[in-house]
Amino acid sequence: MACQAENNIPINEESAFRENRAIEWIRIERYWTDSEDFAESSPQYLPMTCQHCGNAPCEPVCPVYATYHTPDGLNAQIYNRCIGTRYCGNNCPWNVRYFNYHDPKFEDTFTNHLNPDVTVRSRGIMEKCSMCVQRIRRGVREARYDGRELQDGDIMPACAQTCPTNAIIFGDLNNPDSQVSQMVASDRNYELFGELGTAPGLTYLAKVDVDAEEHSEEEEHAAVPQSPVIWMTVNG
Amino acid sequence: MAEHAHAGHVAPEITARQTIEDATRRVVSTGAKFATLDIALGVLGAIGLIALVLNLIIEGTGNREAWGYTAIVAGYLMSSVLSAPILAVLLRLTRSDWRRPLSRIAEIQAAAGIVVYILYLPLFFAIPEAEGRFTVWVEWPWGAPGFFSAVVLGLLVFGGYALLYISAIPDFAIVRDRSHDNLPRFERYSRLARGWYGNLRQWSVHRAGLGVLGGAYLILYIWTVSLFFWDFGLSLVPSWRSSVFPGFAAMSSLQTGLALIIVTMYALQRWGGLQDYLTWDYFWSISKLLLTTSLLWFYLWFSEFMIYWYGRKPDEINVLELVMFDVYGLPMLLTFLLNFALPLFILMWNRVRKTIGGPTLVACLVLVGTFIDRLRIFGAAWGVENPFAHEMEADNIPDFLVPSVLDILIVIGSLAAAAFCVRMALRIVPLPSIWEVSGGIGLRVRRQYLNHPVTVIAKPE
Amino acid sequence: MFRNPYVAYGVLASPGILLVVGIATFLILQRTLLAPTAQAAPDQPIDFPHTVHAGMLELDCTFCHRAASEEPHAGLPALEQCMFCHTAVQPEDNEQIGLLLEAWNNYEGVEWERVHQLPDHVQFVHEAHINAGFECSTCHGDVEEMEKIKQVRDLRMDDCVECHLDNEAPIDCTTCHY
Amino acid sequence: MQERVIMSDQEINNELLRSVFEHPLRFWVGAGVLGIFAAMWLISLSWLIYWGVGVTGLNRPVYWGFLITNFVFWVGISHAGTMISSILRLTQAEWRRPVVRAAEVMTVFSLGTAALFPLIHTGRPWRAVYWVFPYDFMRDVFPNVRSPLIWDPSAIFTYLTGSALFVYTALIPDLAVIRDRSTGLRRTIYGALALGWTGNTRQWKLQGIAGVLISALILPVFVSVHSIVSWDFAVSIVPIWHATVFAPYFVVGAVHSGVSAVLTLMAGMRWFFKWEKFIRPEHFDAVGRLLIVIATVWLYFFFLDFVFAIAAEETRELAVMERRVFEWPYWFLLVEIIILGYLIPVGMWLKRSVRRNIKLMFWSSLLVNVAMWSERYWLIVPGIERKYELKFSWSFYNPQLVELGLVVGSFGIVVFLLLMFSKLFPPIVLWEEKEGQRFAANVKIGQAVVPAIVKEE
Repeated sequence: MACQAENNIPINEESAFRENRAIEWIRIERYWTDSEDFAESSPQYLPMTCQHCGNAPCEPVCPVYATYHTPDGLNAQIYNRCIGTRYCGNNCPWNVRYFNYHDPKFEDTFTNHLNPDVTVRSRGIMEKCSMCVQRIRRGVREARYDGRELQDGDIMPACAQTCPTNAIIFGDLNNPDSQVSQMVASDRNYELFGELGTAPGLTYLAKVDVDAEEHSEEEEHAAVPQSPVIWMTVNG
Repeated sequence: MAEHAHAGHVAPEITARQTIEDATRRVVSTGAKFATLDIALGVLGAIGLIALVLNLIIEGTGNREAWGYTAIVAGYLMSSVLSAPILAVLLRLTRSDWRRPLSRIAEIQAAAGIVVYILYLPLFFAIPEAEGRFTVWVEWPWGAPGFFSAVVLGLLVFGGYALLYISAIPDFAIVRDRSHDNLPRFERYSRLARGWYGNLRQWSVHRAGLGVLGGAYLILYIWTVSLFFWDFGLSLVPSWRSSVFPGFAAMSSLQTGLALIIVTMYALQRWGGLQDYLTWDYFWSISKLLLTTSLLWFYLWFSEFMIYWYGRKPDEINVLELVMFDVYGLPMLLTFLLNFALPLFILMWNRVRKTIGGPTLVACLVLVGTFIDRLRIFGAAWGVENPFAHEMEADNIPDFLVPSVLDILIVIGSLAAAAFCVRMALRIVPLPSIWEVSGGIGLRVRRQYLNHPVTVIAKPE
Repeated sequence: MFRNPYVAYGVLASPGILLVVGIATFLILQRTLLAPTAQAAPDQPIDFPHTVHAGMLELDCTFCHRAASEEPHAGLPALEQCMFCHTAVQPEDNEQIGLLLEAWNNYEGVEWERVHQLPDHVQFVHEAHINAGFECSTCHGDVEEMEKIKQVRDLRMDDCVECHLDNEAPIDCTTCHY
Repeated sequence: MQERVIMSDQEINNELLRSVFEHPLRFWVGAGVLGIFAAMWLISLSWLIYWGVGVTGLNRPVYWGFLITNFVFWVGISHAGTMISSILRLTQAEWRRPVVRAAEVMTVFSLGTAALFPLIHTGRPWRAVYWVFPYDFMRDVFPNVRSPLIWDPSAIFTYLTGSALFVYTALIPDLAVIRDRSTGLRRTIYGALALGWTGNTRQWKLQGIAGVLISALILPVFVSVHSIVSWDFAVSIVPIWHATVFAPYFVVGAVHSGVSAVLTLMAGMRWFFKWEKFIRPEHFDAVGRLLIVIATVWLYFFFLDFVFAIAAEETRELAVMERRVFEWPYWFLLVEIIILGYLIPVGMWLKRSVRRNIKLMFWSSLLVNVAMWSERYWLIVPGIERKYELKFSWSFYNPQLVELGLVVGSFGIVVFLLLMFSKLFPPIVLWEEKEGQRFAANVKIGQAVVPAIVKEE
């Protein structure tokens, strides 16, 4: 919801979900543990958003550079460049690229609530999590006006800001003292589809289960994600 | 079909009688012209056999690396001697006229099939089971991969001999009929000719038999090469799953088969007294095929390379490192030059194709290139420590497979043995194929077309 | 001239002519499809004279466009802000100020016509440029001399990019497009 | 056995130019019916562009569907032209003569149609100017040459230019014939197009050189086009698509469907224009034999692709394979592909009497193309429906009416264009036929009279 509001994502109607066309820059995937007895199976949640791969499969296939890698390490989508071949969407293992099949519809009362810093995407283009690049730009600018280095907490994407349990953490991986750098160094850290070699900028921490004996192994789908990613060049 | 005789070249008029004389001379004559060569080849072949047995005793079948070079030379011989008859089959199917003096040369290579089979036997025991490793056999319960390969390879070797034999029956009959002065030979060839009199029914059965057998051989060959290269090459390398690879192997084998034929043609027209039969236009025709296969070689190779290189998955990059860039980088480069780049740049000139030396040179290059290529493929595969892992790790890329002394002896011995088999077959089977060549002579007339004298070649349906 | 009578026909389709026609078509298309973004200066509901405010009175741009140095969008002043001065400054004979007062008294807004129309997908951040020390006139021209505001600068993407290159500003796509 | 009829040049001209100079009722009916199909295509297109890609059955992650399938299919069909004319010209196969132009023209039209489909598929085709033209107007942002989607238009436009040139070079002498037989404006136009052809020795020599040169030069392009189309899929990391066999497999598949389409076209032309004297059973026989080989190679690659997908035993590939083999409609398509694409037609072609039966050849070649269309669909769509293990986003694809309209309409478009072409230019090359007559001779060998053909070198 925070993401929808921050990034001018149109309201997904029921039909959008039915047709598998809903646009949700971050979605919570729900999986059930394998169990015969329904009562014993429990849901596992996996937040899924653009992984901002360092070596992204979507980037080289775009014929017009509508998606490319920024010097900050973001995987950016340039809406006005996009022509809608949708190849990037095919080539994304995480299925986190969304296509605007229709023009976005906002309730009348909503139109004045749109974020002026984010383009409203029209029909026919791809979009995806931008890691709230408008917030990053603003944070960088403000730090520059103050003449200081960026610190943890200067920039926070909408999802990380809203999450009540701090399950999503954002920060500068280049800074060894940042919270994310320390968490990435943890044993629990893993990449989703790491074997593809895409170097995701977003990694997950495996869940530490309290019933330690049964589930001491890392479970891929039982994960508390944290999203560090961004090694940031402050002069930007 | 008629062919416009080229200006400045007058095809030597050969009569059917002359063909019979030429083809049977080698079979009839008792004095061996190249006895020393034959003996040397035989001795080398025997040494190779001994080395093979020694290797079996010393290394056993447990150590796969020790059998790498056996796999290499088996794959190489399979690609060359067993693929050569394909040309005869193909040209017969398309009813090309220029096959006539060539088809026997192609078929006679299959005489060395037995060497491939002998080399295969230890591999049968050395190859790990299919279950648990990545292979086309997908958890097949038993017999895969060794047993099935043994069966199809056996069929193929047998098919090669059958093709050679059936195609030679009419010629055996001719030898038989000309051997009334020599009783043992007469009896031998009577048995071989199986009561051939050349009546219409025999001919139609012969034709149908050759057609069916040839088609079967072609399919069997593609299948066997695919299978052998799958099981003994590709699937031993973890995460090397290139679906075009069997196609590549088959294509590369055809290329090698052609090259082998060209080299044999050269030898026969230079030292074998067939200069009237194997004139430049046969080299010209076959070198076009060689050029085509070289281009296809590159195309299929590139199809594989492209996908791996662009896909950039780490396990694929590791495979590329192993078989193309790092460990077997130099063999890859040499193969690329010898099998594609040089053939292309030499054979793309029509004037080169119209010589005898040009195609022969390229054929030699291809023969060497393919050997290096087999070294790359099987060397990489048999040097892998753990084919049961499904992915290759970057720090686990095997080293170059260095041959031991026994390996070198096996390689040399097998090649010599193969050559020896062909030499022996040459003493029994008339060459060129009398019925095909003289049949061609019957379909040929000289005619005047506008202002040119042309040779008209009729094409029977 | 032509010994071959059919050559005359053939000339019609000669590559040279095709080339000339092709180039001409291309040039015409390039000119028409890629016209500058600058529009004719629109009429505003109230003729706001920048010549008076910015010229004679020498008011600073940010006096009215307050957000320019702090926010991405320079912003238009609210009517309230006009009324800072115009509660006092109310010359009788100026009907334009009369329009302003009318709107103010009726609790209506003034629907200003937008002059500098950047496409939606461009995020031009005013604060960054002002804080980097650029004058407003760099892009907006000498508004103090304009009776009616018009766009003076091309403001197409290559214009932005060239300026960024000249000033060693980033030209990464996400600088402006997000 | 050749059923050649000896004809004079005059007769050949008269017969073959009938399509240009006569307007039988058949023509108008044909044009009308095909026009309806073409109109259907236009309506579907307008519908799609007006309402956007939302009217298709695409979703996330099934981003490519019918339109891309159709693109691949038509690029495939376009491979016949070069296969027939360039390879057969270089190898001097005599039976090429009546089919070369029809095949080449089909190449041009089907390739043009194919090229439209990716553009339509984006939903906003006017924006393709960034994509297709490697020219940047002012922003210093050039297309991304690393993307297969940039190789695509380059290859397709090269191929299109090449084939158009190919058609045109071969057309020049025929245009001169039409020019000489017409008057007024028509004479002027054809005269301009004939580029001053008088048929002297030098012109014929140049024409011959041009033909051989373009044939040789277009061959690499021919192979590259469908390879590149296949790489659109194969270089991606979608499990089933990422296969090294794709390039040769697609090319052979393309030739399979393309040559079958030529067969269909030959039968159609023979029936529609009553050219029994030119398009004879012996030609069907030859194409049929060629097709057996092509189909078998195709099956081999099909098999390789199939087996390797299973052999990987990766959850990813198996998930897609499970859908492809066991789930509706893909299991049905798989069976259909094998039966209609190989077993039935090749089984029929093996018999010589079938190869010489024009009706049977017509229907069997149609079967092949039905199968080949399904094959492309079967290859492309399931892969993205079951992409990777994140089952949460697995999806399905329900093609909608508008996509069907575009697909069916595209057939109408291509055939309509072919018909229009035959109205303007002779669809069988006049001079090739005449040359064929010159080179044919009945030779007496021994006691038999054998039809023989003199070959050039």
